[in-house]
Amino acid sequence: MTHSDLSDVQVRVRALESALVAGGHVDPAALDALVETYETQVGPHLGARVVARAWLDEAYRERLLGGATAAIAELGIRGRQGEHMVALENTPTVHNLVVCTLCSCYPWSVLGLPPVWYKSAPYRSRAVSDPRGVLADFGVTLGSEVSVRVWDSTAEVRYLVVPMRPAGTDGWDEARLASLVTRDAMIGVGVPSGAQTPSRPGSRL
Amino acid sequence: MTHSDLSDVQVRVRALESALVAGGHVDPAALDALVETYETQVGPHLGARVVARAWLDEAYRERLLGGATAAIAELGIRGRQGEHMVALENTPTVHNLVVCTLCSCYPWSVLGLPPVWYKSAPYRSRAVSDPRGVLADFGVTLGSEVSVRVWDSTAEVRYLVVPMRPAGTDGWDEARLASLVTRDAMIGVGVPSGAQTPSRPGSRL
Amino acid sequence: MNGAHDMGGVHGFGPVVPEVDEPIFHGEWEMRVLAMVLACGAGGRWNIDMSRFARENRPPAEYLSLSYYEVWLAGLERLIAERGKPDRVLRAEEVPAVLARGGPADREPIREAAFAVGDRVVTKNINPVGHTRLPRYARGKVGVIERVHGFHVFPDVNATGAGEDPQWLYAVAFTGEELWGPDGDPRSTVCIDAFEPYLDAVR
Amino acid sequence: MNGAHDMGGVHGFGPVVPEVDEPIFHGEWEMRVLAMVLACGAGGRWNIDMSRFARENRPPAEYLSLSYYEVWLAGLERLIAERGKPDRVLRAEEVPAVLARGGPADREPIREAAFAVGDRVVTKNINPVGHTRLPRYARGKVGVIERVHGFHVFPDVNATGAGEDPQWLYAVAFTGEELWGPDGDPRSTVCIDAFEPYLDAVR
Repeated sequence: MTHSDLSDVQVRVRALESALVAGGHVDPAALDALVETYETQVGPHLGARVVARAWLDEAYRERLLGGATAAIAELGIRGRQGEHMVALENTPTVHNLVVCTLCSCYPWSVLGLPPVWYKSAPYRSRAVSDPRGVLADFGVTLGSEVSVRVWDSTAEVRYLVVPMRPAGTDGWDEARLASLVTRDAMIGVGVPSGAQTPSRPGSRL
Repeated sequence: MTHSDLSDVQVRVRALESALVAGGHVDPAALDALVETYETQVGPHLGARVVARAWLDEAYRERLLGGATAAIAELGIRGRQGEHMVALENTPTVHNLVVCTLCSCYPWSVLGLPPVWYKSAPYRSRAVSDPRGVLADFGVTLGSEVSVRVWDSTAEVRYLVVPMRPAGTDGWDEARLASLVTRDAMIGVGVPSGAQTPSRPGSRL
Repeated sequence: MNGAHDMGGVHGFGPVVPEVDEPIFHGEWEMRVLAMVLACGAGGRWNIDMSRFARENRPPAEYLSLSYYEVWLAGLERLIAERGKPDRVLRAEEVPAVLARGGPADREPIREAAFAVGDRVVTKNINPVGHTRLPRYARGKVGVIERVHGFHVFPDVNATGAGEDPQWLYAVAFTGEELWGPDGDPRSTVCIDAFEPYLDAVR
Repeated sequence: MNGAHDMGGVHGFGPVVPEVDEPIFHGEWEMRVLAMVLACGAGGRWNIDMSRFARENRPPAEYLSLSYYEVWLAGLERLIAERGKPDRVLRAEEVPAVLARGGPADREPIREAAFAVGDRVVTKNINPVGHTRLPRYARGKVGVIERVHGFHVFPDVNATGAGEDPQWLYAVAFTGEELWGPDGDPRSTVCIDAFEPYLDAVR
């Protein structure tokens, strides 16, 4: 995008906001509050807590897999673009990957706003037709024994990937485990950041 | 397209031609001869002769419909993008329409170079899914008794539509008949220019 | 509509290029677009399906040349032009509650679901010029009901303003080979969320 | 490839707008591009299927933003960069004969055609990243053999440089409903020209 184009967009945005505020259609303080929410409050640290809890607490894990929206709400996490959550558990033989080919639906309530690549044409086009190629773009290689399950978010259901717990984390508490859970791992294009070796034999993820 | 963009293209074209000519890879006189051919020699007047002949000469019509490449060559018309011709005859109940959705294949040898609209996304996208809507864009309305046959030129076969002979042309000679046969009628998006009423009852085309 | 937004399986876009240490917004104007879309969306003049259609329903070259928030801006401008500025104003103090509530799409079922987990179904071949959430790559394809999500607002109708017309919603799994033929990954499946009107039973 | 060039059935491009009294070329540069493409095409470094792939194989936003002769120019630049400048020079005096001869694609058949007029066939669901002439809208669809055109060079292979691999070529007719479902025109049919490897018999 050229500089002059960007200026055009900025001018349009300012003109629209001015008109909406001047006409009393929008409360400027509400706009600030909305921005502040997604800049400082909502983000992948929320999903990481959910994943870490599932790793630690077998009963919670079962509730999460059986009804994610309620299980996530137990931790006080809920809201827009997370009204209908489904948790997808990775295993040594199944790897889950989430996309929205039609727009860019994303579980805001647990991951915050999506990164640009998630909204980009390369990801949206290839995640469903060449998921292993997409994973390779992220440096992730799956063994041939691992099948990939791609979830195209074509309705109002939002998906959260529960990655496998890394080996060597026995005895870690929830906060320490959560620190390993990256945003990319919860979309399915990464692995927990501390994962040197898989938690179970036979997997190369 | 902005003026500066156009200049960029012109610069690229000149640079490429200069390099090709300077290296002895292209004969500039050949370029001139190619341009001159398509500007002054090849055009829809050739296809119009074919159609007019078919209207006048039943035996020729049968040869044209049975093997168009050879029948067209009888009139001295042949060549690039016309190596494998098929003639499609419109009737009171069948209207033919030609498109190339994948690029812009077109029967150069009988119609010359294609117009911009034929190569455009609106035509290529809708001719196969909404042919009556495309015809409406050209002001052509078919009666409900007329089925549309769309021919998508996905290989090296090129199609020539033989429109219905207009009423009121009895006794006309070939040149006079040919003057009625428009390029658009031979693509299937128009009707012969002098056509006030159909040649046979029951058709509104 | 069969628009440029319906990208599944399209080639030529190149590799995915993640940005290192990506910020949440790239510029102040993106923040304001996000916030205006949310604030105006709470204004009651349109619903989320109308918003999606306002974004996607544009010439493919335009859609593909705009960034994500530029598409959002263009959609918002169109919604306001066509449906008016919001007359219900979202106040700052309402923001936490409104975001926490979100916009649930599930409704009380008024009939039984036609399909159960494990049923084989075939997606319909529909090509509406209006909004739909059945992507092109998954039309006319045989899959298996993987989950029954519930009874949800039907976007194809809700986007037109003709009401919510809720329908049963399912996750339907397709093999890579079913979707892409010999060019598919035999060790992958793709699940889409499909509304019952998109599906026929496979006997 | 499933590229932006594969436009059949895509929505959003707007109406067809014919230009009144359209000239054959819009500017001198278009003439030179046409002529260079034809002259270099006669140079033997590439074939017409390689040319088509060089034009279509680009990011969708780029393909859609370029005019027809800009796509031709970009394709020619790529062909020269990848395959070199022509070493067989087309001379002006050869032009009439070369254009008259054209480039016939039919070859002497080396086997019988698998299908005859009237046979029902189903197109394969292929999604190659390389060149193909089976459009997306006509994949996995049932049609009827309308004509047997002959035994023609197979573009999918010829575009790769692996030889002409000629195949039987057919016109295959599909109903509007088969292609587009309830959104199709029930009084229209669409014929594509399909090579035998695209087709399976319908029993």
